[in-house]
Amino acid sequence: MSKFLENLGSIDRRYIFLIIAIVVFLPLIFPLGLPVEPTNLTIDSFNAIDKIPKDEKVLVSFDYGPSTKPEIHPMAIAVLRHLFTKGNRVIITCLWPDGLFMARQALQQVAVEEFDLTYGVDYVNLGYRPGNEAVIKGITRSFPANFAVDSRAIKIKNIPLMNGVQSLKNIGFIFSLSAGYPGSKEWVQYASDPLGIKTSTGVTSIQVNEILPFVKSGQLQGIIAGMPGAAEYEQLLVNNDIHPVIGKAGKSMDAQSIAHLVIVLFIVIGNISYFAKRKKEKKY
Amino acid sequence: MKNRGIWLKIFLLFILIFNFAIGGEININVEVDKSDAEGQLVNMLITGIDNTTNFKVFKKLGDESQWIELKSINKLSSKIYIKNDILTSLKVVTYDDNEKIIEEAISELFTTKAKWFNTSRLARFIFLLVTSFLILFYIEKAKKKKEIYLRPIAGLKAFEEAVGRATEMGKSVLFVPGIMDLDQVETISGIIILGYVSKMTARYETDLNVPVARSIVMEAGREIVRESYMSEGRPDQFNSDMVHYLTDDQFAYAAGVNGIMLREKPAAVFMQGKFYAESLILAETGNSIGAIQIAGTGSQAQLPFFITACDYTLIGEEFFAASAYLSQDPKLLGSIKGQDMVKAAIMIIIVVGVVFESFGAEFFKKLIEIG
Amino acid sequence: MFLKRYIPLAIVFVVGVTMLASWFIPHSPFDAFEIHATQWFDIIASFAMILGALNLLKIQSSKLIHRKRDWQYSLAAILGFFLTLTFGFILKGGHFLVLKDVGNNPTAVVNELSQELQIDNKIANNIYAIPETGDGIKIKKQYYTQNKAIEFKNRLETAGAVVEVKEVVWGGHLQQNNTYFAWIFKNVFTPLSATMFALLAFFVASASYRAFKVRNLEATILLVAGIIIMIGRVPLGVFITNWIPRTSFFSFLRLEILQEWIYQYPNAAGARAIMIGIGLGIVGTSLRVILGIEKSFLGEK
Amino acid sequence: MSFGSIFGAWVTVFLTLAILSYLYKDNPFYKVAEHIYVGVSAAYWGTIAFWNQVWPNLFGRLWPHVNDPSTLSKFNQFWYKIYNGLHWFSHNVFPENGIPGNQQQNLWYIIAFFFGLFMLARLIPKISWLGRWSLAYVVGMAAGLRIYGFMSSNVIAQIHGSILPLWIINEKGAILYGQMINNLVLIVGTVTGLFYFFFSVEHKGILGKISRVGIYFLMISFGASFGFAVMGRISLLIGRFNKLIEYSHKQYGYATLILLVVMVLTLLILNFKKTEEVTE
Repeated sequence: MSKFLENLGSIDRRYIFLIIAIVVFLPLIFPLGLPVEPTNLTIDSFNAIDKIPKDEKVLVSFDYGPSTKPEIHPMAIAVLRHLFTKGNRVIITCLWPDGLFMARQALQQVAVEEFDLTYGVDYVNLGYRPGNEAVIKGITRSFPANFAVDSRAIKIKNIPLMNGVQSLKNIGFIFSLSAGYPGSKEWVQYASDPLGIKTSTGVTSIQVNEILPFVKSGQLQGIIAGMPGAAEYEQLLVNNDIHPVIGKAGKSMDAQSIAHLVIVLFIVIGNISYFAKRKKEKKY
Repeated sequence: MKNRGIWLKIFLLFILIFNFAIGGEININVEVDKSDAEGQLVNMLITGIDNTTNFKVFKKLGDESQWIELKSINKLSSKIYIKNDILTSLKVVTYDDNEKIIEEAISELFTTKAKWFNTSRLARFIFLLVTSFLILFYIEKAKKKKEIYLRPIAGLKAFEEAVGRATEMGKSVLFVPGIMDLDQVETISGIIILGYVSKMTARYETDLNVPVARSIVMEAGREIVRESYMSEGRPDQFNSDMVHYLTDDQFAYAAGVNGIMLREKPAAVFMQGKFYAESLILAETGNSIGAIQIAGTGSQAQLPFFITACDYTLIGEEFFAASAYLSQDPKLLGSIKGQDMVKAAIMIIIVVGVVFESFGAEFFKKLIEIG
Repeated sequence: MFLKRYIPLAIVFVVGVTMLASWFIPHSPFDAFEIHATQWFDIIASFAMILGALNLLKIQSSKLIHRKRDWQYSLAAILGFFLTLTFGFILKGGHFLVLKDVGNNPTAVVNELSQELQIDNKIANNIYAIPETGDGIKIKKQYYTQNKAIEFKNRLETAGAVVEVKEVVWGGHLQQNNTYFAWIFKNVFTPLSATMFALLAFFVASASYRAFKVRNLEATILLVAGIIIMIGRVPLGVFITNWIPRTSFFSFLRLEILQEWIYQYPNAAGARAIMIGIGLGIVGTSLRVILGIEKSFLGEK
Repeated sequence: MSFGSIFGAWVTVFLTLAILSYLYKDNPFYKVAEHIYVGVSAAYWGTIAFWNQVWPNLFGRLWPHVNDPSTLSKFNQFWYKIYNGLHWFSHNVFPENGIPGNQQQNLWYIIAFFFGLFMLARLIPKISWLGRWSLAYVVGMAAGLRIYGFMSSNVIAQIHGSILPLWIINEKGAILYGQMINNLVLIVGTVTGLFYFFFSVEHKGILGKISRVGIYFLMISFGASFGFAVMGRISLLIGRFNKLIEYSHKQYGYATLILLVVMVLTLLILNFKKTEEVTE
């Protein structure tokens, strides 16, 4: 037994690679359906969106690209589902150039295929504008000055949904799907703080602790944190009968949880074998 | 409170000294105060109204006819950005609840001029002067043959040992100067360290392989390696392809270096420079071939990976101090001593600041904020 | 001697001091200095890339010519290099059609179009409106080869439309769809980068297996902090300490709360010390470089 | 599905699996992928650098597009004659009458042009020393540029952030012990951590103990970063596997499955051959 434990310490790392590949790959094909328990952070984000009055217009900003799609895109889908179920109308902007493609994909899936909503009445995609935080500063004063046309090149004054939306002041809630700069931080600094509009966000795991202080101070209503956060949100949609099944993040959570667990197990095994070896060395 | 007054006076004095633009007199109702640091930032004051309601502020450039709405405010003063050297005027409007104009006031046309010193960066300027002074002072002191003690750093002692081991085993030494270009100080530091490593390989007659990710780094690397081989009297051993280019791309470079590690199996791997996510790929591959690995970087996020996968890691400032350690040049040693003094000053500032802050005196922290 | 040694040192000093001064002088010409200086650097770096490319080709082709070990693979590198260069400067792709007029039978044109690409009502309406507005419409679909585009043009012309074949401009071909360069980006460059990136997941596992050992106090602290963060952030962590009431005095022991505290305080403190050290290291090195104390990178000790 | 996309899917899958095969060991598939990657990416970034930097920012500033060169000043008429030479060299890259775009002419960029050319002087041994001038410019610029940024954000901003009160009372008069402890941890950690970086004193006695405490804080910081990295990296791997699963469908001709089987078989055969060679 002790011999076995010692040998574990010098195990060929390719076995570790193989095990990681298997524990990530298998749950993707054969889901286990491990329970996802929503945490306070995610519940707060859910409630913040749930409390938005039905007649308020919501601005959703797509500030991420393909490289962080696995983490952020499921949040986009879940939040859009939640908003459309409640009957809120949604205005979409993009601060990242590739955010436009992400927004198109998400809208095609949720607004067109699942909810069959009317473009320009229930939702509008204003598209990407360069300028980072300058765009946010701009729309705190005027939408038409910054978005003369939407992403389909329709003049903004011809869009029914944009009637009466002069600037961000006419928006009831902001949600930023953010993978870095520009993103949630800029929305807080240039829109939410000066105008007092309620704002919430979904971010990548690497960013969480940078944005968390804004939640603690109340500048943000909530935060959806990385792929696990997205999974919890999907679970909340199921729990509240908003959407029948969990989405991509929830399905990936088996893989994520098991991979973390396996890595921790590796660390534990490594230490056991380390102790076994040290004990033996002490004996001699 | 008394203290604060003195500091305020000193601060105002500085502003006066560095303020070259002359403020002009403006309008009855809207005043523009241009005494701020940068030319393009003015302070707008609304006078003649006592109660603070909501104002809208507009701006017009001299030759344009349209007023541009800048912002809504509800106080009597506000900072406004304008362009230097262009005639500008400001307009303030108050509204009633039905968005009807109650009153409006327009300032006179005025211009601002760019300043020759940015007073808002004064604290940084002073800090820079003090830092430079301390470093230069200790360099001068070191030149006068005053012995300077530096504590040992394990990673730096291991340099010679690693090259020596490669020689014994008849294998090569691999040097990775990071993945960024020479416009990063970390890369410059890495190249300087390459100079010392190449001196060792010249002395031991060991093969040196330096794959680089940037062409400029390749040129700088060649200069320094050639010089090392010359100064060690082994120009015959030098071959300019020791320092060779792979590709500018982060992960393609990592893949290429991986290939070199797997096929050449160097006995010593030096990773000294600026790294990003590829650091772990390089360090793990180096580890798997059993090479002695010595890493050094100022890329904070990559330090944990180097620490877990390499034999020795030069952490942050240690990496930048390496050239002084390796050269034992008194001038460089002196500059390290100077840096230590700056660190001591920083600690004192923090501790004093904490004391003031705890007693509710906020001016000390504000003083740093100015810069 | 003078040209080779002193002029470079003088350039370092003058450029360094001017750059530094420009941070404190908001007056022209200094205020625009940073933008231009970094663009000059980008231009120099771009020229230098020619040196790098020649060096890469020299090394790979010498392997090929002398039939050194693994010479076959050098062929792949050289071919890949020239193929991409061709797509960057000689062969572009990205041909598309501009519909100038729809003729007498717009429905036939729209039908013909809808066989080739998705047409929604809005686009169809715009097409029907061409005779009135007189504006041509750019058809979104792009083709690698001109022949394919002409083939489609002919089909539309038999339906009565007036069509023009165009191609994306040079310089714009880097980001457009269906140019050869974009194909290389999407199908060669992106999967290679993404997979190398994904390898990290494996290495992070093997590194933690090997390195996270309770060797001494330092290593133990590293291990504990790492594990708390790792578990505290996934549903599993919440599950493990769910028995601690959320509102009790001991709620800080809940893993998800503990990991947050560790990140915000002890971790931030350590990171801050390293940051200040790095900052001082860079300031010190830069000063030594500008003042000419450190000059070995110019090939001189 | 066009030929371009299906062929693209096969190439994508092949390259993805080839890189992953490296986890097993160095093998011909990885070698091919690695060499393609190096070659393609070198040309890729070269192309990007030319079209995004040199073309608009250098040539575009030296010879911006003009509608009618004959209306230009005498000097500029001569100046654009030089451009005509470039136009003759390549019509694609240098279109008639200057580089399109909206750059203003800025002849200072001639200096940058020369620094660039000096770099190329490296190819001619006799004047290769000119390259040092370009190197000197780059190094001088880097040093001057970085000092301010790092001093400001890495040093002064961090000092500012570390000056925190150790005695906090809220509006209602309650003492906030929790926040006080947190601040203390931050301040002690920062200061002791800095002690570790003292080079010119021996780390013995009290100093040694303080710097030891500093090391503990550094270790917590390393551990925390490591833990974070694990999470993000696994999410990315999941994304990559999802792509492979997508390409194993029928519409892409079962690309993943077929290539996976082919590669595994080849690796097995190669492995078998090798052991045979060894045993012989």
